[in-house]
Amino acid sequence: MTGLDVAFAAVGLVAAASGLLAVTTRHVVHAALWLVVCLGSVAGCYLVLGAEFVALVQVLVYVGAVVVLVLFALMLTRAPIGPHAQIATSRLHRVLAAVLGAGVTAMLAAVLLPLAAPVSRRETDTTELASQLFGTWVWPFELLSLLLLVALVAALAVSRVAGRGAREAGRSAP
Amino acid sequence: MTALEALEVVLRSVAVLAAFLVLPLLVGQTEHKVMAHMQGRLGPMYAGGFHGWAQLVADGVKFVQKEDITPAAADKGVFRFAPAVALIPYLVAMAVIPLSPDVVAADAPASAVLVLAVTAVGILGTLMAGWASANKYSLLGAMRAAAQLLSYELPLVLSVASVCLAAGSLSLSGIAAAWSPWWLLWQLPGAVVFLVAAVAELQRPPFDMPVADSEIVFGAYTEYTGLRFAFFLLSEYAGIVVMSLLFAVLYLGGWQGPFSDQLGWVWTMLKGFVIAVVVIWLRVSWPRLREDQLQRLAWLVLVPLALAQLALTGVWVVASA
Amino acid sequence: MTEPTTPSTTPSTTPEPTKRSSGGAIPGILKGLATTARTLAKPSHTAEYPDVSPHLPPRSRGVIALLEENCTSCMLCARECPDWCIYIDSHKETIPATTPGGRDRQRNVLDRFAIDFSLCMYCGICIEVCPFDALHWSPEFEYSELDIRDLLHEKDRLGQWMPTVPPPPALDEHSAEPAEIAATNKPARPVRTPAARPTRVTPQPEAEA
Amino acid sequence: MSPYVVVAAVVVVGLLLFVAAMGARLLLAPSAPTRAKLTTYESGVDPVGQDWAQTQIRYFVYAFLYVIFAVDAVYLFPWALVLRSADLGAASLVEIAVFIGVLLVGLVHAARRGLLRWL
Amino acid sequence: MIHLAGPYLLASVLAGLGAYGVLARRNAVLVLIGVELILNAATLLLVSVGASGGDRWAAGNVLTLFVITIAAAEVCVALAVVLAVYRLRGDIDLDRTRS
Repeated sequence: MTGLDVAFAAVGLVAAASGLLAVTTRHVVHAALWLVVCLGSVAGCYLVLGAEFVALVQVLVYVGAVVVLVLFALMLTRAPIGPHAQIATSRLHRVLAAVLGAGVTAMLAAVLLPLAAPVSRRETDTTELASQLFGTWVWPFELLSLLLLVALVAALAVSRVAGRGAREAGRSAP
Repeated sequence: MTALEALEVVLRSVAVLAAFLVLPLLVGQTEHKVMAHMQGRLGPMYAGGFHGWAQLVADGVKFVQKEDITPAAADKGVFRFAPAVALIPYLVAMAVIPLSPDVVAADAPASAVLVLAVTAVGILGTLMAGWASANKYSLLGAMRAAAQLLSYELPLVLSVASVCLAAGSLSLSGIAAAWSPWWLLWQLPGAVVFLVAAVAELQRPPFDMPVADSEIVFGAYTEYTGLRFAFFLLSEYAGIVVMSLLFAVLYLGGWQGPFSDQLGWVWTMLKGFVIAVVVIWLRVSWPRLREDQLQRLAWLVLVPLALAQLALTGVWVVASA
Repeated sequence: MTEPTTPSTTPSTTPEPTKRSSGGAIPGILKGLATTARTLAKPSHTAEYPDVSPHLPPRSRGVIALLEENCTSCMLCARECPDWCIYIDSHKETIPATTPGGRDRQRNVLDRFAIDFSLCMYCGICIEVCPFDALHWSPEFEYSELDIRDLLHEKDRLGQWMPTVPPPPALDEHSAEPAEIAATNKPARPVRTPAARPTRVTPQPEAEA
Repeated sequence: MSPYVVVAAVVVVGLLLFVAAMGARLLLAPSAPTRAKLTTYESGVDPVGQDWAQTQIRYFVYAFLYVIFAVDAVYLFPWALVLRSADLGAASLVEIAVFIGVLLVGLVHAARRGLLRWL
Repeated sequence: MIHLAGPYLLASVLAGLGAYGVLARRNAVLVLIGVELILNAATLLLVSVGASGGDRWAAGNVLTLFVITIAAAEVCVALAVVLAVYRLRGDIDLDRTRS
């Protein structure tokens, strides 16, 4: 066990525990907040693994933007304070889901763990990342901009339709 | 990690904590006084004797002794923890801002991105507070705050990116080291965008719709009392300190000035203080914007301006390289 | 500059800028900054009250003082008071006749005159209606109490404020003489001695009849 | 030693500050809750209904715009590191210009469809 | 030196938790949270491969950035749809939406 192993174990435990709470809690907003903790500690894992820039992007984009968006959505779609029974499926369904989830974990671990070995950690320099990004990976990178544009236009169009639908529904209601 | 290294880490983080507890009070007292004189008043004159210098200390003592109320309808855990979420991001930001090449708690290689990332997390504190209070005003305030902080985070990121381009570095110390007086002109649009976005990010007037007292009581902080409320206030003033120092480092060259070898940190603090006074000045001078004006300003003025600055910087750097 | 402390009301970005004389957003913004900066450079208007006693304008309404000698317990003030904050108790006292065979006189003696300043709204109606100038405005204002019940002040306390009542302002130059002075300046009526009124006793039987 | 060790320590110190302050409050502040004190504050009148109210969907449009543009802005930072390199500088300028240009189409689209206007 | 068993184990746990979240939740936004967990398991694997060396094109980190970008786009569209469903129906219960 090196210092890095200890550090990873600490952040990793936080990530796993908060991930578990995020998928099991009955408070809707708490789920999103536990997701914040989980994603933040995954960013910590990236730091331990030497990927500084990716870790910061994880915090900036995931915690700062995506989770805020999720919280926003929850608050706009009635997120009551207190436990909310309606978000979970029936007990049988949950047991099945747990078995499946455990199966996924077991399968992945069975495949991955034999491959694991102690390695000397290589810190990814952001400059190196940048030159690869703008050199080798430039075409996927440009395609991403198209993807983002499509996503933005689609999201705007859908929410506009929704807004119009709601307005019409409001008008027809007495 | 040896014991010596551990001691160094402890000392550094305690130093950050000390700065975090002292500098916001300085800014707050400056605000008391500058705002008062700009309105033809004197401001606090009693606490501590000389011109009420200990007013904020006295306020702190008062806040500790106030009853802490958690409303019955609130989500207790989230409600109680929200102030810490609002506070800690600024503490982290303060840790990575260099006062001089040597005076910095944690000289991270990508500290400019780190500061932006942690300030983006600060939104969560407000959202948590607003949602967990179970109060209409709080929820509305939280919505406004989140929408505003999201909209202004983008110009902030873009203008910082422009400075990073100009310096060719992601570290704040690297940026300040690469600074030259020519930037004052070259990066001026970016600087203006940064200042406006920073004031909006701090929810300070004229961008204080999330806490607009005449509309929604005190926004997300309506239900807070005592020390938890004080923590939100502290995080606001810590935010001013962080944004002012950041402006000083990014656009005013940080420690660059006469005798920068010995007095570098004084220069950074002095420049940051001037910016903090400007932020206070804006608060005193201008009325509050409307919510829709705020969003239009962000998306139709600041973002295009920041992108134009970015284009200018990129083209200039490539052309001069 | 007519309003030194009011910031410019031109918002930085009006969506449809109503063209005003300030000439657009940027000059308006700068004007607001300039106004506050100018005020900063000027001395402040704050009166440091407990250290420096405030300059009170004439006819300040601080507290209501009672000149007990003038009060006849006529109750006019108590009845006119909009919020019934004046309490008056009195009893009748008989003054024995000063002259032999004279009639006993009666007069009202003031037992209690109290104003509840927690109710008083400082309208001054009691002072206006008092026919004998027993009530006066005093500029004294430092009479706060820790308990609201202690604001009910009795006549001795009300009387203590009497010395702080300023003299009435001087009259205008060509105004008519005040009634009191005119009365005193009138030539005295011829003094009638008791001897000159021999019929003093005679009407009595008539009255009884 | 990585600077991020200090950053982590600062986070811990922040949490400690919060805990210590709450401890001080526990010792110093009075606690006398009453039912009226614990009700939701609605400017002095009795609270009406729940805290939740339908909020304008317009806020959400800004959130979409931000998320899309934030992930785009993230790529500007690595760009800053290669802009001065001889072989990638000019090429990366063009690449980023295309990248942001495509996204700007989205912003212009939103502005033209009136999604950035409220009134 | 770092042993890769930790990252690999964490990635499999996150993926399993995400799968459970996707399957066991009826609220659409909470299903999205499960998806995010699975995506994070994937990026964690990419980063740990990147950290192990021999990554000539910095693929571990670059692909992680790409996955984060795609995830943001995905969340945007998904939440827009969720909101639209909510506006039209008054709830975001997936069981009812399916029927």
